[in-house]
Amino acid sequence: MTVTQFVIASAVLFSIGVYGVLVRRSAVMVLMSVELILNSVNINLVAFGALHDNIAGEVFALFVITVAAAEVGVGLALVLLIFRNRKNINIHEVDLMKG
Amino acid sequence: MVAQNIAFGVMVGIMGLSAIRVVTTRNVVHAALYLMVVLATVAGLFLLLGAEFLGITQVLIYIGAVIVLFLFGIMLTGARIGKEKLLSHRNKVPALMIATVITAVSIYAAIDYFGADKLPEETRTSTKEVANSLFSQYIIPFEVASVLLLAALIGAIVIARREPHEENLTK
Amino acid sequence: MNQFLDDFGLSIMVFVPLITGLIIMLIPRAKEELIKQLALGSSLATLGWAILLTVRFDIDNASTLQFVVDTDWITAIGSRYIMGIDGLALPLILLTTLIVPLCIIYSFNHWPEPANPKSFLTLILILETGMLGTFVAQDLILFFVFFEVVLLPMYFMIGVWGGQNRRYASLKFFLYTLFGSALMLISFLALYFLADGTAAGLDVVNTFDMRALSDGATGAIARTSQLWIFAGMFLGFGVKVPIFPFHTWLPDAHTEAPTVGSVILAAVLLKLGTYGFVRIAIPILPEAASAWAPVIGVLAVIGIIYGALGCLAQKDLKRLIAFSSVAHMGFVMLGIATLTNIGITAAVFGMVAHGLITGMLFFLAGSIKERYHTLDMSKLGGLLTDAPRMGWVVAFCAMASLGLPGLAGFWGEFPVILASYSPAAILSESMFRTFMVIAAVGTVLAAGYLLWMLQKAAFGTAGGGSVDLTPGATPHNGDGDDHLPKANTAIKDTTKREWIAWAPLLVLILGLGVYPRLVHEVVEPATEKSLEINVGNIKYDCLELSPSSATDCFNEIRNRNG
Amino acid sequence: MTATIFAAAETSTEAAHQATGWFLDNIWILPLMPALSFFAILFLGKKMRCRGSDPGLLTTGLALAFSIAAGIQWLGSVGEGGTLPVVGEWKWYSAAGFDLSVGTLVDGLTIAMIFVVSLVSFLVHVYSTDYVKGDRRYTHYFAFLSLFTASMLLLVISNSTIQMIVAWELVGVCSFSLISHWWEDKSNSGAGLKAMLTNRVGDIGLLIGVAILFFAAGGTFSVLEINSLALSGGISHLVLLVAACALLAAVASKSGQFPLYTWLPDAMAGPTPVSALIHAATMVVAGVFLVARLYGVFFEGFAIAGSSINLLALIGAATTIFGATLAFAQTDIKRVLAYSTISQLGYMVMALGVGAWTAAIFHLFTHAFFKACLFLGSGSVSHAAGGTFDMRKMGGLKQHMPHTYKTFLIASLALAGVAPLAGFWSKDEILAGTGGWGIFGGTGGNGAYTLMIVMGLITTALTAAYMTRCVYMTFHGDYRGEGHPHESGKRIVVPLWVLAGLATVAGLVNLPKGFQLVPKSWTERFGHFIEPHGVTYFPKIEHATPSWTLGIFSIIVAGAGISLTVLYIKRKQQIAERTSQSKLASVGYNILVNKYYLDHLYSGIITKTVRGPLAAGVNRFDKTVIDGVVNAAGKTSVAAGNIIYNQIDQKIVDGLVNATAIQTEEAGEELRKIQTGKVQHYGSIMFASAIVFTLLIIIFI
Repeated sequence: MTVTQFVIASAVLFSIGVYGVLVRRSAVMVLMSVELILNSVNINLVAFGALHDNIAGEVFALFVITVAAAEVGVGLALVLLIFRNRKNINIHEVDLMKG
Repeated sequence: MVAQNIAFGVMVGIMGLSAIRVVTTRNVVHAALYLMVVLATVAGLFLLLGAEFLGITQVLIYIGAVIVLFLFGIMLTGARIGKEKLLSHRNKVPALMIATVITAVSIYAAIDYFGADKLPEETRTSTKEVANSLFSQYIIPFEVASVLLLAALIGAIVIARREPHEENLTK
Repeated sequence: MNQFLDDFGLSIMVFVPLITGLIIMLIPRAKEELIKQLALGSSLATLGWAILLTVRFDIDNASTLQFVVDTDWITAIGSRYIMGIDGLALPLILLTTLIVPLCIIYSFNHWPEPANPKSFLTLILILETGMLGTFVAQDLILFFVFFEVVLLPMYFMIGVWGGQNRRYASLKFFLYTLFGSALMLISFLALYFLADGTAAGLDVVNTFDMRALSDGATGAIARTSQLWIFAGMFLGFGVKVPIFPFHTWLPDAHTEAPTVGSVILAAVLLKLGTYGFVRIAIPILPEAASAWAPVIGVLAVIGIIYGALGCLAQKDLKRLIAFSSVAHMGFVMLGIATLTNIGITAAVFGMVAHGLITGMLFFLAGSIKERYHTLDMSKLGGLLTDAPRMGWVVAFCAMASLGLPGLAGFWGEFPVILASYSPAAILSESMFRTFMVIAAVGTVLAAGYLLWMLQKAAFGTAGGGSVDLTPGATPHNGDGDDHLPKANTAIKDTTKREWIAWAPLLVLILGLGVYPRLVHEVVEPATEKSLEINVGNIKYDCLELSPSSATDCFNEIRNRNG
Repeated sequence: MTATIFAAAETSTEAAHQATGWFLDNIWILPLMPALSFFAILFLGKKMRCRGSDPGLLTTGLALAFSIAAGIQWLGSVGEGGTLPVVGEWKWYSAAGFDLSVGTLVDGLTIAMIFVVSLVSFLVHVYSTDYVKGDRRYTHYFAFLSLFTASMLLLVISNSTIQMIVAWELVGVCSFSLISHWWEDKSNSGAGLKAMLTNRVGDIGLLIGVAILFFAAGGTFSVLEINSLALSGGISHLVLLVAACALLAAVASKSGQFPLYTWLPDAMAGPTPVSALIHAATMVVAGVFLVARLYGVFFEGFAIAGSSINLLALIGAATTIFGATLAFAQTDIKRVLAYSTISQLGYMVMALGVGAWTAAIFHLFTHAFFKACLFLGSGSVSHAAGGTFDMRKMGGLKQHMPHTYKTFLIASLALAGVAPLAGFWSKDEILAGTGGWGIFGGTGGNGAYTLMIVMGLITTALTAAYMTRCVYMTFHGDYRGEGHPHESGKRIVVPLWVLAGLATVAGLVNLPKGFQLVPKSWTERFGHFIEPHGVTYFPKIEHATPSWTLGIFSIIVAGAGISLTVLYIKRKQQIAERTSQSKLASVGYNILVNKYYLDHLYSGIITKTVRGPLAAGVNRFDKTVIDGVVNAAGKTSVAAGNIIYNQIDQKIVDGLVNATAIQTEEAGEELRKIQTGKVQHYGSIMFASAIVFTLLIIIFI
């Protein structure tokens, strides 16, 4: 096994996640795509940790999971709030920041 | 080694296909389920890399908790259980281009930099090692993470909670 | 106790206002009394602490840094937390710690619109930390941080509590100074990378430590690089001073700022720039300073004349005082440009004197505006009739500002004129003698606009009118008062609160005028040291040589280093 | 620095000895007393029953006593071989490479000056308690009188140039605030402003001159050191010349010399006692004092000895003629006196310019008495005539106010130079000192300033004439005013008599050298005690021995001036009588004609005197050219200020700043179109740029 194959796998997953973030209309779906991206990062972390025989990679992957969990929690709460106020969760319509 | 490579190939294949389905399917619930598959294969990859604690954590937290959370989210936001037409918008081309280029660039970079770097034969790390490291060297980040979780917990409640007068209105 | 003072004295002095400011932020707005007392108490405590430090300050060694703190700060970029004060900083620190409580007292119960004392006081206290920090910092990055900390509170003070045109003025102030400090930062970075103290026997290579930099770590820098680095600092400090032609932010900022803001701006903020010249630019880059001195001198005398002419054209009292600052700071800069001990000492004195006098004038302008609801000089007049005490205070300050001997302003002007008759040998004597004559003409113009201001504001009657009295006709007959204008009873004379805020300034203006030694004695040794060129243990006197031998002298330093 | 350094270097038979005395050593108390009085009046004055006048009276009285005591001690310690001055010195501070010392310097000049200042100041205080009684700013008035006295005394006892600057400016400020005492009227505050500004113009010269001398003398402000160095050749002649010219500007502004005298007549807007004290007797002679004090610098700088013309003498001579002719054109009695003061100050400066140092100081001394007397007298007159100073509204006051008349007459005669009153002696001394002998015989003097003696004699005649006119218009003829003239009170009359008495006898203290009617030991007493000799800081001056011819001639000239004017007036009256005789038909008509005639006569004197056109011309020159230049300079400054401010500052300099801001804003306007507010657009951009950066890193690293 080479580290390259893991990195490539992670790159693919990352790109798919990016695609999802960019095209999905539903906020929930965007959050799911973000999960894909985070997972791709985790793969990288663990792979490099294995390569350098360093435990830090794994530990940080753990932290990423923790943060991801928190992010999903808060993110879904926000989505819920948006839904309650606007009756849909289409992020394309949330453009109050328009300059 | 061959066995591992075969396992890797199978898992990455499943992961890739499921991931594509996650971002393309028109059914929200299906998307969540495909996501579960992706997460499971990632957990497999972790095991393949010898990170057993992480793999288990991945299963427990992601599949056990996060997916459930998503499903709750889907239900509470009144998404249709079934096919939906407008789950994605139409400007897919630029996004696709960006994604492709990212893939290309990353793959190029990976091959260019780590082309022949073999992973060590023995990459297994025990839960004990992880725990030792986590509770000595990384104790402060660990505590910070716990505070973060607490903050996220409270924050989510505060954000999502209905104000009392809103409840009155609904009654 | 003494050890404690030596180690933590400066840090406590600098950060007490900031901490109080943060505490005030946590107190609910409704508890206004508590907030006010806390703010006043902490600023007075800072003043007391500064006085304590002054008592402990060893005046016989005013040229050496005292109360030095030197610990790690941002190790990644080699910046350290170094503080210390010497004779140059001490008077300015005392000035700052004095002005802030006076400002708080002045605005007690009497906040500029839209009141909100909580935010106002917090800003003032943060401002105080920034100003004090700038004066004590001995590390370029630390200096820069404090220098910039000052900007924001002042921006808000003008932008929120200012006059009609406040948004324009505050933005202009902010952007202008930021522009200057950006270039200054580049210069600091360049110094960091080019510094090399090994030849001077210092154990530093790349450093932001001002002490090392002025002790020869910059000796090896090529002349051209020195010139460019100095140019950056020149812009950074020059905008703050402000030197002509970078002065246009000043009148706008002053006109729009609330009274207290103007006072702090004039009394302390402008000094940050001149202090930078004396503390950083000249000791660190003496060669570049000698090359730039004629430019500074030219701009300074232009400033003197230009500021005075500008004053003559003003209709607004505050704007007039603001323009007079341009002229006065011109004197300070001319003193610095002479690169002589007399000149720079006079410049530091001029800073203190200008702080006291112009601060006082802005206080007065604020009080006049409060009473007459205008600062348009064609509508003012008769202050001496309506509020005689305040009228005399105005006259006193005008006299002090025009450089009347016996009051503080004189010692910032006359020695400068003296010094420019005989500048450092490296500079062109005839050029600076021309400056001397022009500066002397500036004193006449100063008398012109200040007396004109006095005539408009204090003499005559309100509305710029005048009573037709035949000179000497019967006013001694007792019934002469009948045809004299009656005092406007709606105008209150100086209140107790104003007296408390003003008295220390007035006493100091007189006191320093009669006994300038108070400041000179502390400043002079430090100035002398700032003009010395030391490389390790060897002292060079390049500034005291004729231009051609000075070049050799500087080259010698470079070769020694290179 | 002790005075021993200045011990006589010359080989005198008897060495100069050090003067001593408690009062001389502690002369610093002198200015301190009125200074304390100033603060007392300032802070407590309004609460006192006297409303602030008593502290002033008390301290000036004490100062006078102190001065007299100091004078006696000085007289007692003057030796034949010369006297070293008493020097007290305190280090004010020593920093930044220059020692700044303040101190006292007591020599003959100081003694003469403190006596004049404290005496006139005391008398003016007494006079003022009556004169400004009931004024709304009575307290303020006395406070500033005290401050003025303190500053003036500080000036005359100072031993360093920097201390002189301090006092010089302080007297200027006092002058400013007292001129604009009735500031409700804009013309008064305008006059104050003009005075202060003109003086500031001169101060440029003072600051520069002091700076030059400071460095030329090797970093000292000490008057004695500077003078000694200048005289011993320690400072190059060019430097001295430049310094002297610079200082001359200060002298011209403070002492009302051509061409900076225009402020002085305007300064008459102040209360009359102030005019007497500040603008006649003391402050305006500060310039003369400055020259006298730094005489070493001027003597060497202008190369006074052995020359026949120099700038100092020329300016003095020009001023004296200008002042005297202008005095004819005035109808305001105070303005007549003001121009007369200018003329007399010109005399003093001219005397210094020709090297007649003692004569100049002597004239300063006598002039203070008779001019103060004249001013106070004019105040008394105005008091009687209902507050006006217009001579056309006076006349015939002789009967109503005999004391004022007599004192005024004595002082006028003294001013006109009628023997044996004070003015005669001092004026003749100056004329003799010019050494411009030619026709008159006589010996000595420092040079041959023929031009100066001619101008001096012309001025003598003019002075006599305009004073005659002034006295006639004020006191003779019929009363033309509206008030009810009456003699003033005791507090006004007594000072007048004191001054008149001094004006009578003061001349006798310096009988000329070689005056045969008295023993030799009676002559030149003033010079003996006042002029420093046997010291290195003062030049050796050749004293002139006047001739009888000169004395008699000058009396004749003065007499001619008086009698021509009187004759002129008389002749016109005879014409008037003849006219009335030929038209006896109606008494009423006659009275009308007489009245008309008198008015006509006075206007005739102004416009049709022999020197009328000249005076008018000079007046015109003064008003249009000199004053015009001042005004134009002011206006141009304001206009330049306006132009610079409106055109350059606001448009160009500020414009550049604003242009930058506008550019930024426009760029922002364009850039905001990117801000759609849609998260995914931002995301696309972010990821796209991330790729670009990654590519860059891959390619370049």
